[in-house]
Amino acid sequence: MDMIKEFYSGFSIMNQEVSLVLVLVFILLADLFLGEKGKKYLQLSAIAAFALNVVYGFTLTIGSTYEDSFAGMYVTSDMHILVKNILNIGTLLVFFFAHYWNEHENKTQSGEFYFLTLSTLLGMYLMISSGNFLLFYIGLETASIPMAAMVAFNKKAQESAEAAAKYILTAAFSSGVMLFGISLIYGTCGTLYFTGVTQAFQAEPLQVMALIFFMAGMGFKISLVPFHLWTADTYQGAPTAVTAYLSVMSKGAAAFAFLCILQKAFQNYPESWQNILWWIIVVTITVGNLFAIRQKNLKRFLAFSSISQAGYIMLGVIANTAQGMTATVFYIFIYLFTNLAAFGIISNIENQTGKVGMDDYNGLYKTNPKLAVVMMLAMFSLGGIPFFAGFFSKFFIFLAAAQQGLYLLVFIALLNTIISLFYYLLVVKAMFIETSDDPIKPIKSDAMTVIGLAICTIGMIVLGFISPIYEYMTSISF
Amino acid sequence: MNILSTFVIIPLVMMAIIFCINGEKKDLIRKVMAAGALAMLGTSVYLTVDFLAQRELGDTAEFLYRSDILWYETFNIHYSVGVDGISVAMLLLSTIVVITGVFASWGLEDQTKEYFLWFLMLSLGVFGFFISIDLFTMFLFYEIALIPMYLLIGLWGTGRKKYSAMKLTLMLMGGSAFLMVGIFGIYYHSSVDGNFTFNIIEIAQNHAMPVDKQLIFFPLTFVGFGVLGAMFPFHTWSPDGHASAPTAVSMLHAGVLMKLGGYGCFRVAMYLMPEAADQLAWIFIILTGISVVYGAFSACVQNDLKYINAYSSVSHCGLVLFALLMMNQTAMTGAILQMLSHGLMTALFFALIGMIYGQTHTRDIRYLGGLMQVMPFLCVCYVIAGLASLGLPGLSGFVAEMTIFVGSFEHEDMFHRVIVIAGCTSIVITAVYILRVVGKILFGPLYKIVIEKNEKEGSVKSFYISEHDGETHRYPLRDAIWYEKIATIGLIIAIAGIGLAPLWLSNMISDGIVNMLK
Amino acid sequence: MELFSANSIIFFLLATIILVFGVISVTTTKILRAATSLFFVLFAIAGLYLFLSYDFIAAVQLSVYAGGIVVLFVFAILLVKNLGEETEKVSCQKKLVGGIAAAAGVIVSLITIFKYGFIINESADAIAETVKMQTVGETLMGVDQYQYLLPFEASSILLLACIIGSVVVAQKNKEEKR
Amino acid sequence: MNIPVEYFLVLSTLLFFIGVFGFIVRKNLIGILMSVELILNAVNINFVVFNRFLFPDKLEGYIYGLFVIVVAAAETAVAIAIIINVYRSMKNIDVNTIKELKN
Amino acid sequence: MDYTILLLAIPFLMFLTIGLLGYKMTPKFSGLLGTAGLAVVTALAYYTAYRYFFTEFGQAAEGAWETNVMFNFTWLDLSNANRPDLMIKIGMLLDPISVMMLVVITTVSLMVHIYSMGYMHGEEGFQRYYAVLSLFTFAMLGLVVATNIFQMYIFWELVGVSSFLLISFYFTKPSAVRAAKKAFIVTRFADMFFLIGILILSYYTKTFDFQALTAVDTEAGHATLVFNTMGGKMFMGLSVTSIALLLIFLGGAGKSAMFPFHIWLPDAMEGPTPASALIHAATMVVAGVFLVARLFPVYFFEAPDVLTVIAYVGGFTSLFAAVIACTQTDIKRVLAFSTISQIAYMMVALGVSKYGGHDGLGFTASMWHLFTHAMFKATLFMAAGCIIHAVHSNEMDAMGGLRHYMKKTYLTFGLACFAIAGIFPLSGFFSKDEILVAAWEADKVLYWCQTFVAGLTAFYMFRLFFRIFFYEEPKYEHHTPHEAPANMWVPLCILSVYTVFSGWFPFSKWISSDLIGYDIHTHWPIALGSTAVALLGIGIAFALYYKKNNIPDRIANACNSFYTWASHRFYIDEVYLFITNKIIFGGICTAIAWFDRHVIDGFMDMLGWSTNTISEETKEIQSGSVQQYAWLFIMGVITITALALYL
Repeated sequence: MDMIKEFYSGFSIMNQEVSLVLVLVFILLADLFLGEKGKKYLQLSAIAAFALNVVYGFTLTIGSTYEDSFAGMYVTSDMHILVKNILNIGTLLVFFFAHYWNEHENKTQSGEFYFLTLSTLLGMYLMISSGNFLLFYIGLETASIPMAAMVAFNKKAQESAEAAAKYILTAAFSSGVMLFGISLIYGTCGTLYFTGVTQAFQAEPLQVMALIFFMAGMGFKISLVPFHLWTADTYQGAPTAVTAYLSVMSKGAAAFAFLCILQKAFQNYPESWQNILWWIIVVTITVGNLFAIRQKNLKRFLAFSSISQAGYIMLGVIANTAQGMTATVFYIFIYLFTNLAAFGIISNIENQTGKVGMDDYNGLYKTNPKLAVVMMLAMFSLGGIPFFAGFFSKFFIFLAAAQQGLYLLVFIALLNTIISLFYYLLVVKAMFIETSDDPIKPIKSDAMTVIGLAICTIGMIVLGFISPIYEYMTSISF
Repeated sequence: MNILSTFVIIPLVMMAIIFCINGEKKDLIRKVMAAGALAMLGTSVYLTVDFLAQRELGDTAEFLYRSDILWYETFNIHYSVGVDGISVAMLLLSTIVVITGVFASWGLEDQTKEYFLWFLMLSLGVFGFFISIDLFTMFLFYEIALIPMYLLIGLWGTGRKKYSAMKLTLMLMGGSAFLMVGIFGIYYHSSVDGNFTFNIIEIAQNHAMPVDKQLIFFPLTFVGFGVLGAMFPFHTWSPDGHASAPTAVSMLHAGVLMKLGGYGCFRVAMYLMPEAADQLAWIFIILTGISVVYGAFSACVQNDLKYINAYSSVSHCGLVLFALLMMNQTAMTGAILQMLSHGLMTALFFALIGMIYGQTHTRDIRYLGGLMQVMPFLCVCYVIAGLASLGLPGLSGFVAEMTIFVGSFEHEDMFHRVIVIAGCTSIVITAVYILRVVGKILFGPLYKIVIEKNEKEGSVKSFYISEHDGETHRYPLRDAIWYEKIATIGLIIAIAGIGLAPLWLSNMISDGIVNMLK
Repeated sequence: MELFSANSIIFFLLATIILVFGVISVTTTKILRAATSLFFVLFAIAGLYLFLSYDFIAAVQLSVYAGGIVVLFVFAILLVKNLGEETEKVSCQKKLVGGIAAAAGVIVSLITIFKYGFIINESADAIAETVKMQTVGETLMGVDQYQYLLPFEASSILLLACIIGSVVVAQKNKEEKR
Repeated sequence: MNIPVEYFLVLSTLLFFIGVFGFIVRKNLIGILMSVELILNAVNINFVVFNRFLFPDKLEGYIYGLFVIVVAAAETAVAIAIIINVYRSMKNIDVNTIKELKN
Repeated sequence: MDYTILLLAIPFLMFLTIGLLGYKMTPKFSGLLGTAGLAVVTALAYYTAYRYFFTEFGQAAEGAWETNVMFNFTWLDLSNANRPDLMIKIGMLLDPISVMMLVVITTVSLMVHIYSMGYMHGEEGFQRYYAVLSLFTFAMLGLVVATNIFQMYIFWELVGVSSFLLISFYFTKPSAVRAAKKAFIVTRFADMFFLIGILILSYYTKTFDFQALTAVDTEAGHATLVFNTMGGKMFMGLSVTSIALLLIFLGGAGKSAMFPFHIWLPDAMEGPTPASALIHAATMVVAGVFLVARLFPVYFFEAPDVLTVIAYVGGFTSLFAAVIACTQTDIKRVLAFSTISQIAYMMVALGVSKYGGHDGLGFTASMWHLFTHAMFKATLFMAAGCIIHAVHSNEMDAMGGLRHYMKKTYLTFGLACFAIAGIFPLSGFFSKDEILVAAWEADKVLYWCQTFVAGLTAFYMFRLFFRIFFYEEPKYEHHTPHEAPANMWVPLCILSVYTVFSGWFPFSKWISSDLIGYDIHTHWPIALGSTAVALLGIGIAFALYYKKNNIPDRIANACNSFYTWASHRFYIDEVYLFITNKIIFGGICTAIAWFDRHVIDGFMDMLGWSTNTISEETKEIQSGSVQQYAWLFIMGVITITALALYL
């Protein structure tokens, strides 16, 4: 008994993972036993179970220093917990927005939807908390392979299949590239534990090359240019709920994991990756913005927007400081509410009318004022307009980058915000200024969507003003 | 509670109230707006009086009514307010323009509620900017003030409104990109003991920013604000933006928002980085000097009334920055006076142009003539505005311009004095384009206007005849109605008030300048 | 090294097989032939593992890859009708572009690799020739450092999710069926 | 055992880029997937070789190789499912048929 | 501060009252109100003059005239650490010339107020007219009593604008609007030089104050402050003092219509005639003379070269204007050119004057001529107003033989003509005589020139006189001309009293360059000479214009091209028009506007356009082909590696 206890004591600090696994098991069982008739309760019970998990997550704390288990395989800290909680909130919001879709179009497979989503969430947890490249790799794959299946969920649409194919192929390819990098890191450092890599990493050419291969793999997840090309196609083709999930959770988790690894494993030679990241950021923001301008499909449009947002997130990573970490997490936090609000509305309208074109949104304010206003808030927040939360997160992340003297980078990023503002305003323009002969009919949103949008709206408006959140993040960042 | 915070709270409360009112009750909304704007005006008047009284009592602190709430401890960001004479003057200006703007847009029927909500947000940003002494909150309010412009112009504007709104917003945001980098630079290089601060006063007191850093960040900050201050060559948003904006928005934008630029240049760029300002002034003096003359010359050949006025604004606002860069008390006082003066008279101009345009549906001076005979009130007001603009003594423009010229000319350097002389030519050119408009559209014989006298009823009706789209339109013309009169008379009183008794104002302002120059 | 020692001959033989069949598998116009070549490659790699005296991983390689994945490929190819007979013709341009990328990659990587002096652990040969199954098992199931219980558990979730995912994706739309 | 580790690396690198080449030029989706397998196998060779020659006292690379095989299997399974799905909706698995989403 | 502030306050209040509330008043009431207000002001002005010249109030210790500052409050503070005293003050400075100007302004203004009651009767905008008249009076009074140069500039601008408003009184007439614009812009252009002059002056002296500026050290022969601060400073090879004072003179030249800024004045006759009488004949246009007189010590001691320039500009202008006056047919134009010519006379007088005692004769003469000219020119204009009122035309052709119809006008006009021609014993004789004496003493060329101009003046004035009142009577079709009503001819008569007698005032006792009175006496040889020339001019005019004949035409034909040039005012207007329209508007402004729209704005648009275009053109990168994505992916990795490691 004692042996078993000792054996499994490693799991004792993995509260969130364990509870999430419990939720997974619950959903699996519920899906199994509820049968056809009970299907409608399945969703509610899944959401409820997960909501419990979310609440539970907030009760956790372990202090601001690292804790590890499995002898360094798994690490955690308050920051990790917080990031997981943030991901939890996002996932819950996605569930709210996906509810209508699950009920109407994805009726038969809603249980699977929840299961797959949560298993990718678990993968993200592991990815974030890993202390070793192996666990990291497993986590990353857990977070991406089932996602491919989710992208293909919409079986009626060819687009969905195509998006899934592109996603899985690129994912496989990029994980191959990343593994090549990891293998070289192993070969040159002699270990795959981050702590060991820290000591062995000397910024030798081969090590830098390995690092670049590794960064390419991460770049795929975060969709940094030039590893981003799958993003738009997949986002466009995937069911909107999945797109929302991909664009926020997948990206946010990967960004945070990337930050942790860079700051942990490669901390001794930061300039070896900062110089590379500098260019990647410039290109990412610029290309994301330039490509977004021409988009007419809102999902595709948001895909490119999210690419450039990823570039902004990387500003906190390149800062390589505790402040940078705080800013990054805060940015992800705000970005979550903002982007999910946008996707919430898009999915709401798409579900009920099937329209996703920007021109379809012409005159939306006349017919659906509330949706239009929330969408506008989201656009402004994404564009970094005060007093919406996006302004604060952008300001802080720029501040973090500027602290390292990266003024030129910040300046380029800021110039890019002009372009980004341009296309965000295009959406606003469509909704408020343009008129349409065939506007979207007034929509009656379902309760779940309303709740989700309300949360997002409050988040967008209020979060910037509540400084304790940021203070808390500062206190737990490292 | 701090009196300054009311400037932020009143618009917020009003936004909340108006948000709750049904959009159909337009009259109620207007009344709420008028009441709120009046409250703001009252507050600012009270503030002015009280400020002067406190100064009278010998309170020599640089900023009065200080209040400070810690906001983001990590970055040492505070919600920190305080005013000196300059801010008080700007607040007074803003409230006057806001209330007249409310009256000028009284007749707006299309989406009144939304219009006023955005309008309030705009004024919120403006007020917040003027009371802030924390760079972060300042920047926050600055950006708050920018974005409503997009929708206000895009939705309620005229002409190429979508293009203009976008251009204006993007260019101003471009400016704020420069500005933001500048603010970061100030933040990170201005601390003595590693405690970074956004507080302007502390930064100024520390005076720890190395000159080589100043030389990098001063131009960024100055250009950042300069874009909003319509500095050549970043002014091109102004003609298009103003031409397309609805009346009250033009008023508020040219009257107040553009002042944010000048104020920011002064309060942030020059105040915090004096050495760089001193070393780099010549570049910007040349640029603003060009603005002054260039704007005036451009205005001479425009045909759209609003374009004329927009270019005139370029010229006048150029004078503001020009004088600021001269870095002496008199010139800077003049610059602030010019901000006030330009704010008021350009608001008046735009109000009048809006009122005329509302009836004739054209602003092209080639197609207007003899309006004095059909709308004497508006035209007399227009003449007064014109006279103020060309610097007639007794109206505000003269006070400001003369203070600027005398002050600027005191510069020890011959180069600067020669530029001042070049700048002086603008007063002639101003006269040219103002009189061109006055002579063409107000005076002179009737053009495209018919006056029909109905003998039976004894009534006189006049119409503007316009041909477009292959049809002949008859637009009835009338003189100003009550709310238009309130708006214009209010502004004229302010203009004449400054013009006739400028001493208290200039003392109040130079008081702030003296503190700064220390 | 001695060019004609037994070891090197085996190595070169395996390497040649791997590379030649690798090339065939990506260039052949017949998809089934490609699958066959792939099988040989995987087989040779398993041989390589054996050659390095890691027999367990060689076994896994054989069973999972050669036995599982390749079969899966073949099934898939056959499932997708007619594709077995179809030939693909790849345009020269595409080949050129791909070739450039591959060549550039090879050059850059190899230059970098050869710049790095790998130090072969002298004790490499001293360590037991084959890794014992028990060691592998303990490593997989242990909780200490260099033991991998957690990834092992995690991969079970991954596999479960993948199975469910594949089933969901591959099964025909239920509504369609009705 | 006296074969330099670089030889193995040459082998794995070549195999890796053969896989890359295949990924770029194959027209058939399944062919592309096969190329991915080549890439993963190249990586595996690396892991095993490094473990064997450089760090033989721990089984890190060895275990990593095992997990890569497992994950590759899972990945392939999902990928093939998706390809079948593509085939079902487009009656074709030519890579050129999945070019609808673009620009 | 005492009652004197009312001198400024009353007209200003009148302006506000009539201007703001005028539309509620009947025209008659507003006119009466304005007139009554001005009557009070006039009374105060006369009382002030009395007090100044005849009581101890104006007497300084050594028999000189006191300079009294009645009040002087700070209007705008321009001081700073370097210039603690630099303030714009509004005050009242009473010295002989300002007191004299008070009298001139109030007198003429009152007359015009009364006269206008009749002349403007029934005009639309009657109240507006009176409001602006009050504004003008206020501004003009403020100008002359200015304690500092900046106060003068302030009121200088104000008179300019009231002039603008009065010229454009008939604002529906395009020609009136054009004339008003022209007047304003030309004077504004000159004012700019004035301003720059002030700036330079104040930069060095650190004050605007007249008293400080004109403080003189006669021993050393310097204007102390100016000498100390500006003496010896050079800019581009010229003395800074000279530059500043020349610029200030240019300002004065603009207002006083000296060549080449004279072009606005003839056109300004588009305004109502009484306004022309007040502004464009008697008061405002002499502001430039007054300005130079005010700063005379500074000019004399510190920039004598500028004074010479002034003298020659004056001399040339007087000749030039007189020649043009001979060819004009519009009676108001003739009077306008005559005004230019006469003001130039005053300028000449100042230019040739020296400082102190009898040396300062030119100064005295200038002021004296200013006074007398104001009176007789106002008379002439108002009489012309009566005539125009009677015949409804400005053109000489519409007139002739009017002596039968308008006796009083005929008489007053005749008197004024004799006065301007300088015929003994009318006022013009004395003042003009002293000017010629001063010129004789200083510069013979100018003397001969001015004497010739005196003859020309006599000629063109009597040409006008004969042409109007004698000559051939045209057909008065609509109605026969009749005498103007009493409220028009009474002011005429009052002014003619001044015209006749003001020559006998002991001006040299009162007004002198150094504030110390002295005696003058008529210099008979010169007086006789000028009278002879004047009589010759009258004679020629009589010969040519008493009766209709063809001699004028023949003369005109004989010197055809010169006549054409003169009657077209030597095409100066056309030159200006060319410069403004073609060069400034057509060239500079259009070019700048084009530059702004197409280059600066075009650049901004280009940024947007190119961003969009790049966006569109890079579409192909996102081709939808997963293999291309992979290619870019791997190439990205390879490129980054290559760059990071081998660059």
